[in-house]
Amino acid sequence: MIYTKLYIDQISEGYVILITGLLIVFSALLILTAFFKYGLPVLLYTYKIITKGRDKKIKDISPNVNEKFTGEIAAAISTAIHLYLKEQHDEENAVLTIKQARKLYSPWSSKIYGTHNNLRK
Amino acid sequence: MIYTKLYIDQISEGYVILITGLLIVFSALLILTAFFKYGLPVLLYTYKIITKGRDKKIKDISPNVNEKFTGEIAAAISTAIHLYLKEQHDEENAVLTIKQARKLYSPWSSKIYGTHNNLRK
Amino acid sequence: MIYTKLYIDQISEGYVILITGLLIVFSALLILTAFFKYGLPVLLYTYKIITKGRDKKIKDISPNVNEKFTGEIAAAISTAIHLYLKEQHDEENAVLTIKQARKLYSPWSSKIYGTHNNLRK
Amino acid sequence: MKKLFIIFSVISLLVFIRPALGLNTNSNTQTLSTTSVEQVEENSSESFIDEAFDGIKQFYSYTGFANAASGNLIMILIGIIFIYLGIKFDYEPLLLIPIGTGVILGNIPFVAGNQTGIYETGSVLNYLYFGVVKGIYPPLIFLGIGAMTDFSSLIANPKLMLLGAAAQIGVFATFLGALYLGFNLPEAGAIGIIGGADGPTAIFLSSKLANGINILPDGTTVKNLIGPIAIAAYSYMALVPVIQPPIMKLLTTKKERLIRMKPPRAVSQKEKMIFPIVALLLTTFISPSALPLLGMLFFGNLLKESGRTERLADTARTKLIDIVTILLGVTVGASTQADIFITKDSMLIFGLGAISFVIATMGGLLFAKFMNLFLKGDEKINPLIGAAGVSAVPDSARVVHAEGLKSDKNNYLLMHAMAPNVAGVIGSAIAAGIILSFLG
Amino acid sequence: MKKLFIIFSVISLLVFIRPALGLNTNSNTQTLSTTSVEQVEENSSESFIDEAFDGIKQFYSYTGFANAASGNLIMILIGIIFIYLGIKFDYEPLLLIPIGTGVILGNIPFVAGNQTGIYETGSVLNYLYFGVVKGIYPPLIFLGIGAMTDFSSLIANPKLMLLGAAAQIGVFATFLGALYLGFNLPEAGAIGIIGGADGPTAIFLSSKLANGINILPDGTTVKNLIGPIAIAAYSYMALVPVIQPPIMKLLTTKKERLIRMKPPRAVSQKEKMIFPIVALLLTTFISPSALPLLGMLFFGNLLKESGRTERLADTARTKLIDIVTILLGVTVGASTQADIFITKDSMLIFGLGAISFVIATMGGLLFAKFMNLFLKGDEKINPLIGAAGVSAVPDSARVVHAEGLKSDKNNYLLMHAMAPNVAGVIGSAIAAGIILSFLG
Amino acid sequence: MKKLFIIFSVISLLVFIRPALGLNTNSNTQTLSTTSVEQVEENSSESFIDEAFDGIKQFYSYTGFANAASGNLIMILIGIIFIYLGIKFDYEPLLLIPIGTGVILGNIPFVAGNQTGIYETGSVLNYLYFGVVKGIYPPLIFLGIGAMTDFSSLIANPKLMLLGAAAQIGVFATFLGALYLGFNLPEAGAIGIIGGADGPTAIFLSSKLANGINILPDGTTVKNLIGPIAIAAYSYMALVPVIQPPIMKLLTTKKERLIRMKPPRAVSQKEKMIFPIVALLLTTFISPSALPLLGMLFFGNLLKESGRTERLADTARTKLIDIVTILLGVTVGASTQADIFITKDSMLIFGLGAISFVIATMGGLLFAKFMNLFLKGDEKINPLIGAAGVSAVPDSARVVHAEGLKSDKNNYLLMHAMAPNVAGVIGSAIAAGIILSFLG
Ligand code: NA
Ligand code: NA
Ligand code: NA
Repeated sequence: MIYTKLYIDQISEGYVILITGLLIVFSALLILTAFFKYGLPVLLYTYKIITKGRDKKIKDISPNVNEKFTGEIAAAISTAIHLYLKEQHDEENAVLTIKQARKLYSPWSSKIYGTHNNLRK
Repeated sequence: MIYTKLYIDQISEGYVILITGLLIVFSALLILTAFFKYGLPVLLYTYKIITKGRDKKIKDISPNVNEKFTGEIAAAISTAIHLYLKEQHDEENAVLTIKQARKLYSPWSSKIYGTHNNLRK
Repeated sequence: MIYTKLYIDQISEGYVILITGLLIVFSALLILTAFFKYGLPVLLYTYKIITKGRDKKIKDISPNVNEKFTGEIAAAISTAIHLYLKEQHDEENAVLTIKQARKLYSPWSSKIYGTHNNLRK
Repeated sequence: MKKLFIIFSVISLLVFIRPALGLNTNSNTQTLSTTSVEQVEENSSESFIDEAFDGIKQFYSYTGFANAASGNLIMILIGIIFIYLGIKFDYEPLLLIPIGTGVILGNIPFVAGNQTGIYETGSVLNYLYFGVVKGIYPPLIFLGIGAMTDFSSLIANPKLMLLGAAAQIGVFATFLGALYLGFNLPEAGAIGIIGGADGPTAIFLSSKLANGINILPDGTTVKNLIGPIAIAAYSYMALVPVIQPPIMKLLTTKKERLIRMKPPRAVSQKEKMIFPIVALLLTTFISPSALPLLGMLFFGNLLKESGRTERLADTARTKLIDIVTILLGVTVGASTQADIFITKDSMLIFGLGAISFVIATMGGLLFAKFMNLFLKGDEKINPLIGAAGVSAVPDSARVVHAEGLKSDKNNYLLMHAMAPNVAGVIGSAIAAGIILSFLG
Repeated sequence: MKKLFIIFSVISLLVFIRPALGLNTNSNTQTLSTTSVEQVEENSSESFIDEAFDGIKQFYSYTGFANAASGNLIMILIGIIFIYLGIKFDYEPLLLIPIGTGVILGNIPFVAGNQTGIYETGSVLNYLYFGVVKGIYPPLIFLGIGAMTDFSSLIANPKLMLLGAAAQIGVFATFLGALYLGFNLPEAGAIGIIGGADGPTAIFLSSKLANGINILPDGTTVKNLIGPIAIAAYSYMALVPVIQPPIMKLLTTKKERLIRMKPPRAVSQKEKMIFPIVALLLTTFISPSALPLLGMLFFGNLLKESGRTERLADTARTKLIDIVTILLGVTVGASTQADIFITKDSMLIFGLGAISFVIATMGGLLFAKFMNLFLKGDEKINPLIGAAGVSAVPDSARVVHAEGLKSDKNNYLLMHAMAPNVAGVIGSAIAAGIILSFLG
Repeated sequence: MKKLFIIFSVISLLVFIRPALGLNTNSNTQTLSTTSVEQVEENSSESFIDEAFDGIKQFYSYTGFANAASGNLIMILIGIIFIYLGIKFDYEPLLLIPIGTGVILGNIPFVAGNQTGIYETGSVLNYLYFGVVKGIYPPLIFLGIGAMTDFSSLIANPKLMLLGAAAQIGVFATFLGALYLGFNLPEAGAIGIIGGADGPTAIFLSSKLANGINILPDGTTVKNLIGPIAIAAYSYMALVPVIQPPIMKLLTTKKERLIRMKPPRAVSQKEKMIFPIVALLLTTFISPSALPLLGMLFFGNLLKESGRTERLADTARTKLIDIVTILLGVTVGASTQADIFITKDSMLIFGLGAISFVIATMGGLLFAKFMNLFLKGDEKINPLIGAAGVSAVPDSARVVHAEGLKSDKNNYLLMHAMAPNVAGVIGSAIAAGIILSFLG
């Protein structure tokens, strides 16, 4: 009998969870819907007003930023390479480039000094 | 003396393992040999008879299947891209393509609707 | 008072660590400096004298060595491919090559036998 | 030189062919007196053949042939079928092939005690299984999924998110069904999530609720249902192309299937960047227990959309998720060790799983039709895309696309189906969190 | 077929809409007598609405809305700011975005006991945090750094190594400052290393000294300062472009800033191969406790320079370091759970951190000027590169480069700044080892 | 602004140069009364120089110079030689360079108790070593090997598999030799596997049998021989090009070396797909204890050949195996800490290792000649390829190829040598399983 009792409680609790759960899932996604339908535009508009004018950076985000590595040094190296090669690579290429570069020239050769001025970040 | 006894037992057990082991290794690889010399052809022949005719799929397996990702979503995206670009890429390319694609067009532009019919999987 | 006493000891020990630490860091990097300014040239010179003449290997190290994989088998495969394609790839390419290769020819076709002699490592 | 070699090698060869020849050179036994060696020789040469046979007999008792139970053979066959389906029909091969192989590995008969089986502590499989038991792999998979998911379709047409919610009916209905079949609450919760059609979510929830460790108020320990639940979830996900089409035909009219939806608007990069952050905050505030799943999902997506962390996103969506997929697949497969896996419970779970997929699909379809009551003109939804709400990304979206083409070979639903499809992922993660909060 | 489906689906739908309709078909309740079901029905249908409301009330108590503390909201805001800085101004995005997201994840309010929080044993975040607590991630990061670092500049101009040593003044000064503020020795040591401007080193040392586990001679347990220290270190590293320029202007004369250094000599492959081995031996002999850091750093570099192990070096510097970075970033971020993170100590640590960066920069600059007293002609150093000695690679080198260009748009200091920059990494690792030997 | 900075920086500088100057501004000691500070000052300034010297003395006692034992220096030298061999002669650099570096790391002298050494619980190296001690790394390596191995040669010419079996004579002979030298059964079994010429297999078996943990029936604990066995196995694998040629010349006639084998037949994709599954079943049924190795090996191969899981196979054969190789190599190397590594046992193991490679090679060669007795015409085998049966893939196959070319510069044996070569891998894994079943 205890089993049955327990069992009954379980079933009824089951129904509660079922209804509650569905309501919550729906409301959750409803809120999300609402936000992206109404909230977001407002947000973006206010943001635009605030950052009026000086909001170019976001646009010109490009893969090359990924060279800059957490872990730190890669960037400077690749940068150096770039300064030399006057172009952008993503991390992988940068590494390759370093390899080629090694063969082509001593990264320290004074050649490099001619190519900088127009490349300052 | 106990040590020696133990030692003696070890040596003799050693010989047993040596002989047994060699026998087993040989028989194991013999069985494998036998299977691939005689078993496999039979297997393949029976398989051919069973799946007679409708056995093209295996042949036309190509790297592109790998776009389809474990779970999940990558595929649909890449597929969409493919529908648009009318060609096959492997996962990496697909990703790249997405990047380019973003720049080229809004994936939602109705342009896409012209390019589908001849591409249905 | 005990706290203060402890505290005082800490401060004084702090100064000791400060001075000691700085001295050690400096000396450490000084030694390193010294080695690379004076030690290394000597080292390299002696090495040159010892290995006089038969010291080409280091120079002609090239990426292709990386095909050879710890784990062993890849190499033989790629090697085979190379023997066939008469050229060098890095691991990744090797893999790709294998893919293409599969389509192009059976790696076992006797064709391969014509292309070896001039390629022995 | 040559001589030296010959002598050297002959000696070392003699060491082990000696007994056969029966000769007595003990040139390399430094450690004991000749006498004792004599003993060795006799003792070993006389009874040698017998001992060798004993050895083989003894070894035979270790082999799979000696220990194979019918259950093992059945499971191995199932494993082979999984692999066959994956290769031949291309059903989710990246899941079925690792899982299938795992099923075979887990059912090779072995003698317990050699740290071989996945349930033996100290075995390699057991260590790799850790990531499943502790629910560590699923969030990492979600990280990768986030890094490869394009939520544009959802941002462009947010109302389609509700379809992802509707499909969760499958989760809760199955949960209730499991209760009726006598499972206790936590077990039922874990079983219910199969209806979410999301492998990682299913594994995550079952590892928290039905892990064979938790103790219930009434003192009993919950069953370990991770294996059956995971297998059921993944099997049915792979079978979506078989399960869904008939239901779609059944519940939609020709006319509905012909509805064309207007192309979604373009979405700005800025919106894409804001989406993961806002979605993360809203969903986890509502359902904090789903944090590991939703947190990682949107983290991955932020890495992808930030435009500054492409290299991290790339790693997350390629090598990292590949590694986790391999380990997850093979260990989940191996967890189906026959003696533990083949039980009435497993059968019930498979039954419930089938129902849950059906209900989820129906939920999505019917709710889409329901929404159409309130939508007019080109706002109307093609109810087929409701079926994509079950997630099982991206297969159900593809199925929808295919079904759409069957009715009108110029009606391309893939883009639209992606919205409920990814919403379904979010939906079941939230549902999992809710169930966990109630029963965890 | 169609019929079968309809019946089947209707039944399964009925299961869960039944209570609403209130009808009593218990067609699929095999396990109990009708009577008990009657009870269920009454018991569930009468009070059903109330119960549902209770359920929602109960669930609300689990949500973030119910449990949000002001602290959480503040931290979440900070997390968003981190992400914003990373994306908008490109300050170390590969650090700030994962950390920022982690800060959000760690501060989603949750009810304890569901294995959600990073400090709850058994939670996924807790397992991933293990690599931080045990100091396992930092050496792996260093492995990758080694595999991507080109030490040529250092080999070509060894004397610049001393600038890396000078900047360590920041470490020891901060250490002393922390003592004055009442931190005990190990805590002060861990705080001091912030002056090293090296995230991994800071995490490594604090995980050994200020981990909340070690017991002091006087019986007290050290505080767990890993979170604040790591956040401080990474924040200031990201802010180097803001912190350093004014100090540089302050401590150098226009004339000094114009100094041009002669291009470093070419470095042979053989020298590059020998460097990691010799540097490994010298530095670890002097400071053995720094072995995990320096050992892995130079191991990675050897993999890179050996020319035979490119594939290992490549993996170490790409996928491996990416994976570790993701896990490290998000867990370090999540460790800032408000109730544990927002303390007076954290504030003090941030204050000390700022000072330490200032002192370190000054140390480097002043020592460069000091060195110039002994150098003549084209040997002279441009003191700006002294500032790069703080490490914070490669940003401080870039800052130096930029500053140099401001004074003379044809003076390119990047190459030269790289030498003290990497020397700074080695320097702070050695310093960490020293502190660990004294206080570990 | 500028002023503020100067004041601020001067103050912070004063903090630590104060004692030297001896002045008493305690402007930033908030936490205590002037009096006590006075004390500090006196107490610290008077005896300051002495204390500093004590500090340095104390620190010196921590350095490697103070603790270097001759053993350490010897091992470091060996490590450098490993690296040199790897770079200069290209002997398995992907093994020797990580292991060599590991040997150096493991032998930097340190003061115990700072969690530095690989055998100190809590040290980073110790955590990474876990994968070796528990035998987790080897199966992952095998996964990658499987994903890069092309078994075509074996499928095309199955009888060559027997050569892989013959070479296992080396394993069992060495096992017996070890017994004669007084090692107990499990230790001898682990030592024997060196003859398998397979690093991962050797590590796997020794981690199960000779791990310093297992207790023998007679109560004694087995020795921890993982380090010596692994080093021996990898060293001799790297030296295969030195060890094998003389034996080949010794045991084959000029005429035999000239034998040309007919090109193997083409193998269909379907055969390649079936191979891993069947081989997995057969081998693991016979030798279940080898499941982790063989299971992963053939799993990897299935990922490669299925044609549906290329992305997983690619990850397994590149990044995953690279990561594991790095960790395995450096930790196995570091496990050679002099005080534990330099023992009579290690020397014996190296001796036995050499013998085992010789015997294995001989076994393969002689068995090839033996097979030729039964083969006629163009079926005949070039006995040289028998030497490839030792595995040590792919070097021994390359050595065979090279030797073949020496006798006939148009006889290309590489393809043919690959068959026994990979069979040797399978063979030693099976042998390992057998030994484990008997002695595990
Ligand atoms: Na779902
Ligand atoms: Na530093
Ligand atoms: Na072998």
